[in-house]
Amino acid sequence: MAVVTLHVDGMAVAVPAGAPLLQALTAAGVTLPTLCHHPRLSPVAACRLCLVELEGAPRPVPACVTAAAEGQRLATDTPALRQGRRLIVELLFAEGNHPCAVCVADGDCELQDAAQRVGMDRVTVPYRHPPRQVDASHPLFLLDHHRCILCSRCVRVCDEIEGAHVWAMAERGGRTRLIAGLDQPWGAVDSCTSCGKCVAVCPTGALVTREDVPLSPWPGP
Amino acid sequence: MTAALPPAKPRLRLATVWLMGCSGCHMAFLDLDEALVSLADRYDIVHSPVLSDRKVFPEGVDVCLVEGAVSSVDNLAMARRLRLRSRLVVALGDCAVTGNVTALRNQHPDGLAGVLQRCWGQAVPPADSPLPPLLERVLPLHAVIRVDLVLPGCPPEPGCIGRLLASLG
Amino acid sequence: MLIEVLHQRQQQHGHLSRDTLAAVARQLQLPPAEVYGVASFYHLFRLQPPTPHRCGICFGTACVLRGAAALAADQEQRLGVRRDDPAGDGVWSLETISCIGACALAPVLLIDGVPQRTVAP
Amino acid sequence: MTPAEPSAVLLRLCDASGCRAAGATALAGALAAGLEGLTSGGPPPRLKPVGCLRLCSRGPLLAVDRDGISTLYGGLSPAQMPALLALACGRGEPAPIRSAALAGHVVDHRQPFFALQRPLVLETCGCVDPTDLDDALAHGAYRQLQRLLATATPAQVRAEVRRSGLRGRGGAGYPTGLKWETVALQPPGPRLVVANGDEGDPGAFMDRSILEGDPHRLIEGLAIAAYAVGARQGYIYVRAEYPLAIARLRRALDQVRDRGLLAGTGAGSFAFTPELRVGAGAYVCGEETALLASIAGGRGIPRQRPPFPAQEGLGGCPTLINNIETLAALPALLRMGGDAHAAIGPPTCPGTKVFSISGAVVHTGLVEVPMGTSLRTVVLTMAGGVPDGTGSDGGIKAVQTGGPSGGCLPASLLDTGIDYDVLRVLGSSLGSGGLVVLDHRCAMPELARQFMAFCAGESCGKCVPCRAGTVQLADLLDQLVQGRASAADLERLVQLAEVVQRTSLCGLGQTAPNPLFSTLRHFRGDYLERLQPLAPWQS
Repeated sequence: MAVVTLHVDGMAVAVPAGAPLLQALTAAGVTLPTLCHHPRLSPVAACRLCLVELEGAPRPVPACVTAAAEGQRLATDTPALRQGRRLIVELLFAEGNHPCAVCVADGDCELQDAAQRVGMDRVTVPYRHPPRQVDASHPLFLLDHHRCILCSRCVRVCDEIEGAHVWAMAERGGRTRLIAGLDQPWGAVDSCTSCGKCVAVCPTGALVTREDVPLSPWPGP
Repeated sequence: MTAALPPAKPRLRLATVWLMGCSGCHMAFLDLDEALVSLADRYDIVHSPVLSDRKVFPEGVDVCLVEGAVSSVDNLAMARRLRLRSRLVVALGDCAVTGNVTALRNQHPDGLAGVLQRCWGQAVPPADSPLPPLLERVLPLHAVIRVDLVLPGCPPEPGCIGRLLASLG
Repeated sequence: MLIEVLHQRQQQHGHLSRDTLAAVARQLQLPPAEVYGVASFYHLFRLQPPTPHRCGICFGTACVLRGAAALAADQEQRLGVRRDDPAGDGVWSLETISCIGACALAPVLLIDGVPQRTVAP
Repeated sequence: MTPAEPSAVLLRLCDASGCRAAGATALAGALAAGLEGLTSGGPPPRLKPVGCLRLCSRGPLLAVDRDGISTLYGGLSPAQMPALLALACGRGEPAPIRSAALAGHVVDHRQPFFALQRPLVLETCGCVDPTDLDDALAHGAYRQLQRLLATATPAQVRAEVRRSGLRGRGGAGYPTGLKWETVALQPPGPRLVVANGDEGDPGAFMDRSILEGDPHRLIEGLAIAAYAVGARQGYIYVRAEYPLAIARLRRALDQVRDRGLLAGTGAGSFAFTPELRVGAGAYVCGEETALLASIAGGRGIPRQRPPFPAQEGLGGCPTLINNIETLAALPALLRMGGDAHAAIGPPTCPGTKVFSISGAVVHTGLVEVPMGTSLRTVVLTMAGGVPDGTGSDGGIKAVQTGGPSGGCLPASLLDTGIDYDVLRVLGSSLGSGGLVVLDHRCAMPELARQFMAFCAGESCGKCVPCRAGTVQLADLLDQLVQGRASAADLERLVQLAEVVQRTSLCGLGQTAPNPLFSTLRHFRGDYLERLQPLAPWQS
């Protein structure tokens, strides 16, 4: 295996050639907030929180999909990157409905963690407060669209690992939303195996285990 | 003996304001319990729904803690007034910082009219009722006035409020 | 092939109903969610039955400069429908469309897909 | 334009979308009926539907070729049919131009709008019947392809294109030859070529005109590209908003398939099968990776580059993606040779460029001029400036170039020679070639808001800054336009726009703030006059 040496914020680290830059960051002890990235899923570079500055590149590159190469010089904590990360997290908070105080994921939420990490003391863009829905049709799980940040981890885990293809993104732009089946209630989608992987990978409280039903007995597929 | 003492710091004028919120942040403030007494060494409480009887927001406030979001015309007027009369404004708690639960009504697809209909049905208060008219949207404090400090939490930890005031004093 | 098939089905049925989408998913052996995701992504796929008549207003730059917004507002009034509400009043609907490149005729108004020469109100 | 058959009178009727919308179809019907009813002897005049005759604002347009002289008429309706026929049959006035009934309809084709054009891409657009393969062949279609297949190796074709200095006409201005090399030099395996006809910039209709007027030129160009990079399969992606272009292209593809024109033996055996793919209404599909996703039948969602499509495209194969105009430039380029092409226009950006001119100008339409021609020449001399415009700048306030990813150049920069690099330095971009002329009634913040709303509506929704940021920017601009924003809000707006520009995944988000930035740079006053003072409780 070819190994390459690169510099992360001035620190030299060695990683396998072609490995994602995130691996180099880890080796250098740098952790950046990530929301769409999941180590077991294909990367999509959508949340733009892991952007780093790569010497010679015209614009910042996402560390989750950019391949490590010999001699690269990365900066992970410049004022421009900090400003970008903070605003992106603000945009997410403003885009959905995220009153942490009344969220089941409060204290166990990657979005909340990211906000703390980037020092978001307040959201400076106007909150949009979109009218969204809650899908409580599944016997075991709940989908609260208000808390969905459209990271697509659930779509990918269902496609790539479970193979049930329950989820997809529908529409586009600011109207993009997560759908189950043909835009059906989740509980009505037969291909769902109730495996719970989507719930496990959800970074926020959008997909959660229902607390009003006991986990057993197993209701059967 | 007296020469050894540091010069006495000037006492600070503290106000607390309750906009649209559940009063939980003020309860958290009161939960400072005996620590409130030591705060009294540093602060004069010049306006507060829980620790003062003064109805009019005074001039020359040093620190103003603001609980709640801005939901009504009165809230808005009060927010502007307190800003003009305070040196340091602190958004206290999630409603003031983010809108929080108070702002959930913004999600109604028909806006304020839909909210009133939902709450009051046929009995929507007439326009000339003495109730303060609601704003179309609930806003966090920093959306309407300049805010110097934020102390989030629902409610914030009493200890945090105490440390904040101690550090300012 | 999915987009071609969706075009075909829409031509046949006027729109893409849930049943149609389910049938397409079965036919092409694609996950229904993916089929819906694609159909809802593109502007020109209609997921609801179209009104018998449709009024389109081009929102290209030349049209906007020559009063497309006023034209749209005027048509909203005249037809009594909301812009980009596919249900319209049951007979007419009003949609804003992307530039069709007939900039010489700006502002362009299309009646049932046919560009009309028009003047801003 | 020389008539194809000097002996017979030829009526070339513009049958492109623009003229159709202006009533060309009714005129065509009337002319056809009139011709049928002709009783007099002599060779009957021939009515020929052709592609764009350029001056869309005078549509419907008809060119009458008689005795080696072409006369152009505009603003016609069936009422002029008898006079036109009389003229065509030689029974009118001796000089067609003096026909009283047509006096108001004569379009002087010696005026700068026509005289300054340098048609290469459009050399047969307007002459050739876009539905007739034989006519296209008579005008030289597929001759370069056949010549190259017989005499040149793919590497030689690539070298010629590299030497020509041709740069991609889609907007980025990337050197075409270099892109071809990148695809050709990938490890062995299948390659694909794609013609990008998802022309979505508002105010741009160059590609549509090429497809409607001369589809075989595009097919020939694509086939040449396929030969040069070693592809056997390709796609032509056309936006669904162009039904006429799609119909003509589909027909043209059937024709070449039936005749087996895209195959040959020579330096290497070659057989190429292009397929048509029709979009479904998504601006973002003009972005290369979104385009490929859409061709594959999925949502038009871009992905992070690298890898570039030239390395890993459709089905993982190296895929060459060129814009319609780029490909349509190839036949003429290869006929004249790379060096001759490189001698046209500025050395860094040679060749000709097709522009669609619209907005506040006298002459709306299509022009092809050498790169480096000044904006003044194009929008003032050729297009006539603002109607009733006065002053040395003809009443022009600015020229919008490059659509939602471009910007606005003020009248003070009218002497700028148009090319990719110069416009970029000035904070705009050439884009695909739409020029929208703005007069002094146009308020720049409103224009910026319009483009931002466009981008918000066309964002694919994948990456956060573009999905959520453009929506916020459009709202902030809305507030500003309505006079409800302060200087602090404007500062905030710029900050957010910078983040969207810097962090978005694809070109759509990265360039969405361009109209805002360029109008702020050149027309700051338009913004400042709308700001409201900061209230005392905000400061």
